[in-house]
Amino acid sequence: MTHEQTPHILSYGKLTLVWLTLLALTALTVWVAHHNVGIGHVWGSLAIACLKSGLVIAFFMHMKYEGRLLRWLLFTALAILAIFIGFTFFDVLYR
Amino acid sequence: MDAAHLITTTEAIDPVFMFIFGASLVLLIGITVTMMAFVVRYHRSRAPEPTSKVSANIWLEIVWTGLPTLLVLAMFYYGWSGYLALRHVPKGAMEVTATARQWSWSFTYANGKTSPKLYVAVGKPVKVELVSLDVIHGFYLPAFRVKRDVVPGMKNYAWFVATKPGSYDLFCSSYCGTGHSAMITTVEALPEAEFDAWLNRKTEKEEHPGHELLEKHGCLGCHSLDGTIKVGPSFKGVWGRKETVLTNGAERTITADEAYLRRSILEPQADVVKGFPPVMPSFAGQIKEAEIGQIIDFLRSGAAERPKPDGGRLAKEKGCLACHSLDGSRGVGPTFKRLYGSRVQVTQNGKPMTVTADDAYLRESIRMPAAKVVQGFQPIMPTFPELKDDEVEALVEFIEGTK
Amino acid sequence: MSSAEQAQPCTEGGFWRDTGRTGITSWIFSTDHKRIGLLYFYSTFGFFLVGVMLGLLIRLDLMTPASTLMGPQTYNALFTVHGVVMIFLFIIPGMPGAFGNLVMPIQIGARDVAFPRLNLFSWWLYIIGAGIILTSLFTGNGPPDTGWTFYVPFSARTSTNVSLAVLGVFTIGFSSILTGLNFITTIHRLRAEGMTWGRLPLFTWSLYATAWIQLLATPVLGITLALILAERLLGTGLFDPTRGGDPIMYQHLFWIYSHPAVYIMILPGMGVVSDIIPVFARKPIFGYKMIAFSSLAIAAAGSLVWGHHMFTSGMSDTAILVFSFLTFIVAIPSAIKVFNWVSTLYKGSISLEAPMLFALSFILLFSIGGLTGLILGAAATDIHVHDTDFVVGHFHYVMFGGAGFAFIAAMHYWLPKFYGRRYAEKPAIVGWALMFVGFNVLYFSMMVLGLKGMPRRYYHYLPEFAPLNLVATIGSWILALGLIIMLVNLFRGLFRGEPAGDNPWGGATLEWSIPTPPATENFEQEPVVTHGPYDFTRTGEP
Amino acid sequence: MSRHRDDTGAKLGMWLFLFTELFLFGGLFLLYAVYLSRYPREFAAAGREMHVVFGTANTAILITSSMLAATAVSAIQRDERRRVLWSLGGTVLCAAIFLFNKYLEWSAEISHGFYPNSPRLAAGPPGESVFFSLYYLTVGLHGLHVLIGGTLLIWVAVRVRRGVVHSGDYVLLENGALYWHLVDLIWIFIFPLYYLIL
Ligand code: HEA
Ligand code: HEA
Ligand code: HEC
Ligand code: CUA
Ligand SMILES: [Cu+2]
Repeated sequence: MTHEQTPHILSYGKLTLVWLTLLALTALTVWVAHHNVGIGHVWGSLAIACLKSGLVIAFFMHMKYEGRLLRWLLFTALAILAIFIGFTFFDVLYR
Repeated sequence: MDAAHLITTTEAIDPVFMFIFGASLVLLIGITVTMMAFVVRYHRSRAPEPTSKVSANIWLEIVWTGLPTLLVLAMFYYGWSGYLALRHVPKGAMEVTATARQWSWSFTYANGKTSPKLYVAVGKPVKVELVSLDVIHGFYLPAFRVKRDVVPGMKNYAWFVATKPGSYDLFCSSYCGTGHSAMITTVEALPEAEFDAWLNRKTEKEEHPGHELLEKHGCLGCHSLDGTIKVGPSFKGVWGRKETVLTNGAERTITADEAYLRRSILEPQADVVKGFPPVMPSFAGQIKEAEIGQIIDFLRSGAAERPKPDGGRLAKEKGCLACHSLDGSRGVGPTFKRLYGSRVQVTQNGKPMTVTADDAYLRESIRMPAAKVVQGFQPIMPTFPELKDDEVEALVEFIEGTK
Repeated sequence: MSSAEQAQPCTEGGFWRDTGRTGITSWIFSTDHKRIGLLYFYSTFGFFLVGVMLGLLIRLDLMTPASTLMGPQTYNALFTVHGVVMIFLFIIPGMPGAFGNLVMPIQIGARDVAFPRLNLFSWWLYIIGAGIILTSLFTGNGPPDTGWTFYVPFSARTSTNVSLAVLGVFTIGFSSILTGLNFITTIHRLRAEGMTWGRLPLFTWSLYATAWIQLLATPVLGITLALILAERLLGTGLFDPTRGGDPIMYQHLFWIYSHPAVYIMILPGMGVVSDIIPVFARKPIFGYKMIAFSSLAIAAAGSLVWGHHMFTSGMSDTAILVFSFLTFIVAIPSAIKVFNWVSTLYKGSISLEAPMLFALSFILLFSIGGLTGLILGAAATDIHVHDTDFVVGHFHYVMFGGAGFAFIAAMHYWLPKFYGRRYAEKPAIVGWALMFVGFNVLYFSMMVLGLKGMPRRYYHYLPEFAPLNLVATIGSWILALGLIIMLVNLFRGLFRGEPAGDNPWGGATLEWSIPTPPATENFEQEPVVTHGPYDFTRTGEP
Repeated sequence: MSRHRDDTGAKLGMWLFLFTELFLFGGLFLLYAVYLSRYPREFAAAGREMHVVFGTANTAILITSSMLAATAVSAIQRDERRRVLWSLGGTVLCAAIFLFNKYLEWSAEISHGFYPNSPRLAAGPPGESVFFSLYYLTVGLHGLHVLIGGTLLIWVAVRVRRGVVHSGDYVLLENGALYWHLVDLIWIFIFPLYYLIL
């Protein structure tokens, strides 16, 4: 069952690059927050946060190199979480 | 929606129920009968070996996925449209505010009048605004198929219309603690003229204002006036009573004086009477200073002991009327109508005899129902050991009055 | 005819003695899935008996309109503890913990679950949580009195021992999560060669679907309960309307877990029934794929309908529209299952032994429970029956008549395999008949009461409800009698009965292809599966 | 009879566990979303009381620690044990700095009278007290995870040193790192939600 496929090894260079991108995105989100007042920017910062977490998941957590199963499971879990939060708004928004 | 075409809440809900119930019943019977038929027909004694190996049929699956889908969609639609009727309050509905608290109801009408029962006019829609002062309660009128939770901090409402005069149960449906099941009252539907008269009458009886305040603030939901222990200690004889209380967990004995009573209302947790749960909410900010004075005055006057039990109410509450009618019809037990003073054929210790229904007889019948059993009836009346003597008196008086 | 030989329990062989280890520590520290399964079985079943006694006391109190048996506070604690014990200590951990552990690894041809030590840890968490809950009954200001739903603001205010009870439930939630995690990994990774997804027994399929709910919904319960603790201990006020909180949000969070949880209770039961019916009809299950698929569909769709518990709460009408609609959608996969079970009987060769009787009555009782669920799911009718005895009737039909009867069916079906001895058939059938009758007398009366308007969680009630309540109480005694007969017969049989043989029922799934009782490692060598789980022409071979 | 190792299974198990963590925090994010939509102005006002500098610094620290944890995994795959230990040490150090920062930040906030049920919040508008209660619960729970994750990584490091975890069997390190990345992930969302809502 456990056919040892050779694991994919991430190079240090790539890790550093991802790290720098993450730091840059952090700076960006702080900058945006200070120059763009208003509730609309909640969505902006969330988008940046999603981008950042996408990077962490894909590279640091190796999801990019995992099989289809894990990716599907992660997608399902996130979708269900989104539904839990989203459906609550059928109540909250229309009350 | 004009009054002529008014659909009552009951009329909106019941057909939905009949539809879903009917469809379900048909399905259930179908499934059960099929299952039983198979079990009998293909029992191993008749069918020693299986006669088919078929293990799937796509058409059957499609049919029994598709048909139920259509059926449930119909149920959903019907259920939803019935629900909408509950949400659309007819124009011109009378507005009443129902205030729920642990564990009593209080109803406030447009002119400021309050009452512990909900009075409404027959044929006139009522919109009830639901307010809770503490936890979640439930405003439930089974007769009108109406229910809505009473949530603190939320503006919920319900509406209904009574089409016949009468008295309808009003329950607290949402669990709210120790006194949940005691948090019941009634809707009194009166003909319109009577209702208007009631609404504009100043005070119902000549009551001590303190007594009214106790009712209004829901004190009587937890404290009785007649010595029975409800959630809290009874007010009967509270003035000057020696109490063992827990102050910060330490026991001490105090005498109930003005300062103590005041503190009990404003800071109930400061001294908790031993043997009672510390559940009384503080009324600080809710009761005006002058009102506290009136309440204490009422408690001091000993008036708490005076109010006489109401026989008619007892007869209903204790369930007498479940078996005895007031209109002369025969129920599980003999009717109360024109009972007082009449000649009754009874059996005592197996011997038939005739007695006159006087006070003594009635008292005995309530206290020891099995002693003399009216002929033609089963000896099934229960005893009511919890009735106090004055309550029995009140019941006897009530029976006397049912002409 | 009891020879000395027969009085010996058959528990000499297989995993009972294999390793030479005996004594209590060989159980409570064992990582063998069968031993852990039995640990779960005895602990959950023990709590079932506790819950059942509490249920009996509830009925005793409700026998007459104004009971003198106990005070209101006692009664409120009673139904709270009854609900908590039945739900969190019996029915949620029971089926996956006991029969999932006992049977599932064997059914897929594995030696054990994927993480045996984690499995043991789950059981310990369960026991610790149960211990905390029991402690909460006897310490502090007395047992919790909130109902099993712990609704705020009441649960944040009552002075009873809610915090400790909530902590216990929290711990048990963790145990449930770990079981789910373990099962998913096991089913993905440890299937024997040839055990394709299309050959998984339906019980295993149902556990797979269940495990996903356990995994994804339970953490929400965890945080919800943690918030109650925070509310009580730190005064966070997140649900306190006087400080900007919203009590309805608590209900959302609670039901996001607790509605899917009802499918944690029923899905394994459906799996048991799907495994039992073909065996006793000697015919392959009808619509294998649809039944397997509908388990997943129930798990998925069932996660989207939580709002139907809140139709009267003051939630928005839009939400009621959506949740009522979705509720009806969940009914469809359940209907598919029922129709396929009944069709399996067609042209079979049916033998009515105890497991089959319980399985068939499961279909009937679950259908009644489920169909009353439709009345609850329709917005209009739920308004009238919400928080009445009708709901109580509904959920006892699905939980006891459904999941509970399935649990009992599983006991009769599988325990002989693990004990090596079986019970007597006649008393089992008498017990079944009494339970079936008593059950219906009890809960049907309650449903009628609910329709007439009797609210639930009522310590006393108006006299107009008296006659039916009396009937219901009498029903509970009949039910109790049946349960006692059933139990005495079953356990007598397991220790004293006839030897069961390797395959007493003629089953075709893997657990029937190995010796009774199974050896510690289950299989001498890893099996290579060559046929489906309901191919009765080839029973006995893998 | 020896059971053979199933690294893929172990990793699957870890991911499943991470899902549960996600849903645990999910409940708090749900409440956040609901209360934000109900009290946008109060949330903005309360958000202005937060110390963005602390938040930003801690974000950078966690991202760095996450990178170091990923480096440790790459290093063990190449059998560079010293580098593994250094990276893990760095990760744990970052965790410690993070917690220390939190301590400073919380002390400052508490001394300003912001904590659940505080008199200052009780006097303010309802939305603000909701914001701070949520903040303390979410960040507190996250801090607990930092603590657990740090401890876990120390334990893993010890096993690496002892040679129990090595280039042929390093799933423990992989799983430890996965857990740590989750801690980072959650913070990536906490940071804008609580610090940058202006
Ligand atoms: C094992 C547990 C279990 C199961 C399986 C179910 C299954 C269902 N439940 Fe139940 N439910 C509970 C346990 C369960 N429930 C509990 C514990 C409560 C109360 C909690 C509390 O407040 O304390 C509750 C409460 C509850 C409510 C809230 C009531 C209220 O408080 O007002 C609702 C409302 O929609 C509901 C609906 C349903 C529906 C639609 C199903 C469906 O899944 C049922 C599907 C099944 C069928 C439909 C029957 C089988 C099919 C056929 C016979 C074929 C024909 C059918 C069709 C054509 C449709 N349930
Ligand atoms: C699996 C779940 C489950 C099961 C099996 C049961 C079983 C029973 N329940 Fe259940 N009940 C719940 C789950 C369950 N309940 C839940 C979740 C609630 C809601 C709680 C709440 O509102 O918060 C509830 C609420 C509830 C109420 C409503 C209380 C109220 O609203 O006021 C009532 C009332 O009659 C009741 C009665 C019973 C009875 C009589 C049984 C019968 O099964 C019991 C029958 C009795 C026996 C079968 C006894 C026989 C056995 C013995 C005597 C033991 C013999 C001993 C040995 C052999 C050692 N229950
Ligand atoms: C929620 C139930 C509840 C309500 C409502 C309630 N009380 Fe009480 N009360 C109690 C309980 C329980 C006690 C005993 C424990 C204690 O002293 O706090 C008590 C004690 C008292 C005492 C002390 C009695 C004694 O024997 O020493 C007084 C006086 C009192 N309440 C007055 C009132 C008044 C006046 C009101 C209404 C304005 C009221 N209560 C409303 C539950 C309640
Ligand atoms: Cu008020 Cu129940
Ligand atoms: Cu539900």
